[in-house]
Amino acid sequence: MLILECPYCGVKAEETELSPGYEAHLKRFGPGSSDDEFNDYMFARKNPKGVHFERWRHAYGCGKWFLAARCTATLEVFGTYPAQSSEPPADLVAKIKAKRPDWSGYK
Amino acid sequence: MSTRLAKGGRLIDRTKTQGFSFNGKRMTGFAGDTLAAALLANDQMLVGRSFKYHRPRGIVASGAEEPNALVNLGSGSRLEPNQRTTTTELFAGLEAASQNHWPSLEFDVGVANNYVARFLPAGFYYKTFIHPRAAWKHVFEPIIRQSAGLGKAPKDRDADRYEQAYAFCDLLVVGGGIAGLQAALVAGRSGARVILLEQTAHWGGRAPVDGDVIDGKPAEAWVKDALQALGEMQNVTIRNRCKAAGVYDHGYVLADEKVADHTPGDGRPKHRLWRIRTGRIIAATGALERPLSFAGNDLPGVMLAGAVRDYTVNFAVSPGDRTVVVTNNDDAYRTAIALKEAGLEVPAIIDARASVTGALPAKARAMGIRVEAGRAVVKVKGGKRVTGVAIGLQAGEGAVLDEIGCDAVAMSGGWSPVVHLWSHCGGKLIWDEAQAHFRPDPKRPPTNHDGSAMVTVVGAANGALTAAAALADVAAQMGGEAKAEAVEEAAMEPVWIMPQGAGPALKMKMWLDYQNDVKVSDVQLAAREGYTSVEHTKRYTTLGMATDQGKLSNINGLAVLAQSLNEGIPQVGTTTFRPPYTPVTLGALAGEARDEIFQPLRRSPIHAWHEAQGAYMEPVGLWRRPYCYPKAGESHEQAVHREILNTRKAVGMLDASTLGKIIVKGPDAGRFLDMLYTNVMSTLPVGKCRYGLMCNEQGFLSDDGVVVRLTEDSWLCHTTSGGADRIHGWMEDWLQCEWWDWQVYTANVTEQYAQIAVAGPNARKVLEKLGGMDVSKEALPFMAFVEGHLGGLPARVHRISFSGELSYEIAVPASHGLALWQALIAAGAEFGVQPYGTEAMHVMRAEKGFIMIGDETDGTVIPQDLNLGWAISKKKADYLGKRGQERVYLARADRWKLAGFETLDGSVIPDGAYIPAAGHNPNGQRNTQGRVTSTYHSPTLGKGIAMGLIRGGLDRIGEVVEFTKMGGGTVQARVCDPVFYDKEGEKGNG
Amino acid sequence: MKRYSVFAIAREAMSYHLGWERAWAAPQPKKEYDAIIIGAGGHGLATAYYLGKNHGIRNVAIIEKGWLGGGNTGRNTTIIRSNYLQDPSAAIYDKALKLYEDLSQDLNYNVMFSPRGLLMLAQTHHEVRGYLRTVHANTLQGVATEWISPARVKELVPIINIDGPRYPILGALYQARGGTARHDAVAWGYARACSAMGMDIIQQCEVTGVRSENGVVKGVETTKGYIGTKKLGIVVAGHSGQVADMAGFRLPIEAVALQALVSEPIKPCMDVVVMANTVHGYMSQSDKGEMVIGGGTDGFNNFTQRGSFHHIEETLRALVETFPMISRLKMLRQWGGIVDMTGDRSPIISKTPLGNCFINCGWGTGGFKAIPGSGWAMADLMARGEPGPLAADFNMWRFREGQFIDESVAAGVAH
Amino acid sequence: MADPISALSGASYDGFASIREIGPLGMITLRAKPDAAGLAAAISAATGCAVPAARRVVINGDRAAGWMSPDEYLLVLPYDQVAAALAAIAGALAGAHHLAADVSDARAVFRVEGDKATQVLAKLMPVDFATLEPGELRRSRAAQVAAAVWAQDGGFTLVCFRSVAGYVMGLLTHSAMPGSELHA
Repeated sequence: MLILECPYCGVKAEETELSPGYEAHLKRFGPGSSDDEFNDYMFARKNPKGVHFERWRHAYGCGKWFLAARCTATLEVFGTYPAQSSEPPADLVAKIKAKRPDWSGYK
Repeated sequence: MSTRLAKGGRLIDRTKTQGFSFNGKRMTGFAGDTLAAALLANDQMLVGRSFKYHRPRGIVASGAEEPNALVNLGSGSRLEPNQRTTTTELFAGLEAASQNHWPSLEFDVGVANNYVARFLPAGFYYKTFIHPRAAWKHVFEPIIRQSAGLGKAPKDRDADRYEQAYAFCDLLVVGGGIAGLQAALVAGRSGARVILLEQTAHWGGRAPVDGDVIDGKPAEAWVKDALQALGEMQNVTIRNRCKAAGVYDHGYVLADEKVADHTPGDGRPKHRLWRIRTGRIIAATGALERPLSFAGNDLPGVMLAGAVRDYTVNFAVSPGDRTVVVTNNDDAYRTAIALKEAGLEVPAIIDARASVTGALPAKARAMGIRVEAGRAVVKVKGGKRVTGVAIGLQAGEGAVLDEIGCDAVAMSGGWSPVVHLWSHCGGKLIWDEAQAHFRPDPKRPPTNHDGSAMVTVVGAANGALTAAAALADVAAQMGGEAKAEAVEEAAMEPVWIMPQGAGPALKMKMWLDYQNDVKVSDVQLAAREGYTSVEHTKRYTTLGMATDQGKLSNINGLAVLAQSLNEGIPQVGTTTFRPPYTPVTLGALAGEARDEIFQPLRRSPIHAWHEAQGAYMEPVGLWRRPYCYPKAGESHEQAVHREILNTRKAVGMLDASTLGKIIVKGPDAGRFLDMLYTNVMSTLPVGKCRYGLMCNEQGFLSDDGVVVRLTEDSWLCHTTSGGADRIHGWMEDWLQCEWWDWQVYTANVTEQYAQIAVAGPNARKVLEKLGGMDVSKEALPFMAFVEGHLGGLPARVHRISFSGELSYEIAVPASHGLALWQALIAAGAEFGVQPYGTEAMHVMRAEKGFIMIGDETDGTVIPQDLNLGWAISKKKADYLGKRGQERVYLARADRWKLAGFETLDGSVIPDGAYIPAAGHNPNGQRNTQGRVTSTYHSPTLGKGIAMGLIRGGLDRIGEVVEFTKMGGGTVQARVCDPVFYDKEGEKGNG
Repeated sequence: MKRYSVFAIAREAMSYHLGWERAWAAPQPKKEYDAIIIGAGGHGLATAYYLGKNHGIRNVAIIEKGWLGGGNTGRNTTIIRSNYLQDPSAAIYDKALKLYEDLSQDLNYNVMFSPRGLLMLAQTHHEVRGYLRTVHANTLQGVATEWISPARVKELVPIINIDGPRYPILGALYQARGGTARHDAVAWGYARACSAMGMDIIQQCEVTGVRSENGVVKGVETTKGYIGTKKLGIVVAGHSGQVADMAGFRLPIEAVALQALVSEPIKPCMDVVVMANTVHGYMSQSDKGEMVIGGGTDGFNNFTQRGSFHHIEETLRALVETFPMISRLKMLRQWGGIVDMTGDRSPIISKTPLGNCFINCGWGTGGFKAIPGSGWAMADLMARGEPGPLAADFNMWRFREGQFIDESVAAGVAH
Repeated sequence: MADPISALSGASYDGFASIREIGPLGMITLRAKPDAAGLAAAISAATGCAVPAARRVVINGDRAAGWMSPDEYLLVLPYDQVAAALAAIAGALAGAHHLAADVSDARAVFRVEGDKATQVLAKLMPVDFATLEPGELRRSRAAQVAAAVWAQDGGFTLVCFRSVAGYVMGLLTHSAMPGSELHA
């Protein structure tokens, strides 16, 4: 029963107020892309046992999508940030690296 | 015999007697009794039968760990199977009945299993009942099923109600013993928000029973003061009869409050499930005593030493007149002393330790109790109750040196911390050699959302077993100063088998799991056969899988397994602790969600009218819509046909309020809709309507509806009834996460409007009668809309048609929906207006060849499959789903495509029917070439009509194909144009 | 291997059961095998068993990180059925069902397969049409299912609340051959049979790397050292992505938690298995008398084997509404497993970009019922190097081509 | 024109707290960024309130302005003044990207009143009411549906969708039954 803090309204929302949206920072491939690009966009998922970046919507609250860095093995949440980000904020990345020195990074 | 003592009993009120019954026998107890205490007070030693061998079972414990004394409590709509007598508070009129026997508790034919027990070792069923194949299902399994199970299956709907509640705190202290009270005091004084829970009705735990002295006061007085102090703190909430059942991630704790278990029928909720979110959990959950494994340790009258003490001190109940105490530790001496002080006899204390020193043994000896050191109980004598014990050397193999007559045995194999709450979210344990138990490893706690430790364990639950140690532990971990007087105790010695050299015959009589009948010999068999992982052993023998979930048996079983494998106990490890700590009533987990409030039922503004008319309603998502409006004597089918014919000939009305309505507005709204829909919406003129399709990124059709251009920069998108929230979410997803620089706002206004379709040749007349708006063909042509007032109500009227008839869809504010509906009914009376339901709508749209999301589509269909290429823009570089549709399999020419079907005999093609093709595939399955998607009897055409998908689609018009029929055979149908009615579209355009 | 029978039990009883031999050996790994299976769950063990039985490949090791049968094989709700809509699914699940029917005799180990009947309730008109479609499809697939009336549902399940009120039961899709089996026994039975064929089951041995040369697999690095192999099968539901990573490819899979629970045991009150998909819950009664209950998955990646509790509550709301008499029963134990979810919720049995390396994963919430069929098809793929008809459609490249095997289309949930 | 009918026509229940469905109330959903030119004027024109800060509701007699999300406000006003307010908003925000829609009929509004009103809501909403600040508008869930709640006039105002008004009334009634108080 996760708690994630919505970066828009500041509510520490419990999981039942949120809807999950799986992997964050996917780049969309539309017409003109190769079969591989489109396949990877749609299906190839990171699914790490460890630090993961993912989408959540504060569905029962302010309705905004946001992104979270969370460990899938311990459920520790390192931070949340707005969905209008093309990659994780640098301070969050630094915080995760400090906590998880073995982490191979966001890419 | 077990009986009520004349004096004492700190928890009972002798002025209040309470009558109850057990197996129909009238008995009495006192207010404050548990059912178990009252049964013992009435000399009811035999209370049930074990699971496998149906051996007689008596009360063994005094709390939640009880494996034996489970009863069917209550009857009828209040029957509750497997109720623990040890945690059931007695109330006047309580009815209990013992379980798992036939015909009676005293005489149970199932006990036959006991006499052939040697042929039924652990896992015997895996090795037999194999041949003949049919015998398992028809012979063996039914017998096993019938003899398994415990309590009676209730038959009735639960008469009680339940509720749930949320609570929040910084610290949740679980356990109302002295450690928990002290932890709550310390935390409360710090100003933190604290909740303190105690599972029983009483505070103080074991300390008052054990006669501890805290801060110079008797424990009882200290507890009273602590409660008062806590009660005065505004930041502390205390709650008894409330059990923390499970710890979940991020500080979420489920707690089950037994609000009215002891006052059934008083109108209060039976249970309240608390959903607590806490910063940290302080588990002061105490410890549970372990049995000792000696032959016959399962006979009624053999009890845990601590339980014997509880019954004597708390309830003034003596389990026996002559109680032999058997132990490997000093604590059990307290039981002997308490019994002696109550005026009862303790013929001997059998202590497995070779050397017995220490204050408590000295006191026992001083009271004249015989202490036998280095001795073991070789065997308990008796049948349905204890008659004596045979004594031998603990170091020996079971030679009997002496026999002692007794009617009860109090045993203690040491104490195991209750580490469940620590372990539910992955807290790890370490093995404490000195006390022979697992306790929390503070270095490996369960972690919280921020990675910090989520649970702190204090007191006996942390291995600090005495009052003095427990309070010192609280002080060390949390601060505070309470101190208990230390009573010196000598070290315990682990004893896993008694006597240690016992042979196989004795081991087959040493019970580990009382309820499931798992013995020392069974665990050894599992080890011998290679089921050496502790999980394998558990599952193979069923050790710890009974309703007590191994609270008494797990450590003993684990130790036997470790010995068998010649490994250390920590190497063998434990099984996983899973919630709940003790079982939670399913009704409490379902909470308030029953009957009317089982799920939200969405009602349109006209819902009550439909119900008043006797409409037959169908669920559509969470909505309830009229399927049809049967008149007296009409079947549903007849009603549907009447409604269709009336609409086609006169005029019908449909409550379409459930249709999704989403406003999309902004400078980039047109561009956005062009990405969302397969066709172009940016070019739609203001005042016009256009049908549109939406696909997911895979390319599959997900929703459809009419889009309305409201103003230069705003559109209104209609979605399917089930689709409004989903599509609104879909729009926001793209706007927020992909095209966040586009200037577009959306608003889901589905419920703002009641929407009513008026369809049929007389539709215009009805609207004209209402008046207020020019609805002529010229002023309001097909696929246009106007805003204004209709019949005095603010309305937006669309000329759109899903029935193929001349049709208006009128949207008014929901508050006026019923008024509009009634005005239309009144105005339409002279034109023959009748309401129609969803089924008539379905048939009429099928007659017109219109697709229905969910019928023609199923998540694998693309618009091209449905001949909807006309609604897919070829000019657009991109739309959601376009790239997906370019994939090999979706672009294939031989995909199944939409066509119409007419049966040759006029019958209706069965729902779900397939069109077989010649031959079989490599897996031996019949090849197929298509299937029906919508099939109805058309009252308009007087015959069966259908739409379906078929390889080749419309290219095969005129061909006759066969559809499968339920139960065999086929029905022949000719492929045709799917538009069956008004192909030229003259009616809708009229 | 000593055969199990009632006579063997009687014989051993005379000597206090001291004479039973190990059900499976505990060997040290050899230097090299003809085939290695990573994962000694039901699917991995069944793969090994049919490699030996059907293809004569017996120099096989099954390597297990923990204890055999300790993953999803030992933590599911034991439902077996084959009433799937899509042809490839129906084919492999029905193959599994047929093998289950004889599995106890085949393995000489009673897996307690109990074809007590399974029904899927239809509670909306839409669901009725979906299940009717399934019956038609099943008929052509040779899978016997039928559509039954509400009255017949009530007859089969007397404790059900047939009249709603919210979702009256309109009928059900019934598969009389469906049922349950004892989940642990399936793993144990296969393990014993594999061991008897001379295969090595190596428990407590974690694979840490996959070694290859020129795009062809050579062996695996493990916590018990390097082990060479001619062929490698990866059968590690829940951790497929991690092992695939070692082998150098990525899978269309996300790992999520699926939860289940049992009630305290009561006397028999429900023989058949009931699934109610409109309200999201399913329930059967075990031979011990426990009501075995399951529901939906979580919606986020999770390797903890713990799910979020609100799913349990949702399931129980649904089931208390459907079976009002369970309200006063108690939840005894709840648990979770990690399931692999693919892009179309159907499994993958496939060659991989690495030569002689094969993968079997993605069973989602439906793995237990498939075990024998999955092992059969995977063994065939590994032995011949090419998929047979059972596996062909489940290749891992189908997503790129858009050739989904989507079972959710008939409103059915792939439990 | 007939009078507008609220979802439950003013249903009420007296338990250990009192529950009343109120309305119809005028409500406008206004979507605009906080920096949209004319926003303050628009909100003021409709409600006489200042632009609410994040998660706050500003109350002005029978009018109010609530913050719903970073680019969404809920304006509450008398039912019959919505049309005029919409016109005023359109005027104030002319030229700025925004969306204003009448949602008066899409909502149901309840008042939960009495000393123990919080207890009724605590049974249904995963909200820590002890930390709910004065003037805070909390959007969350009431059992299985979306709801927004704020403290007002010694009780709470709860807003949900109109179609589930009966469900929410059922929840509130069940939760307020005498004898089921969470504490004294």
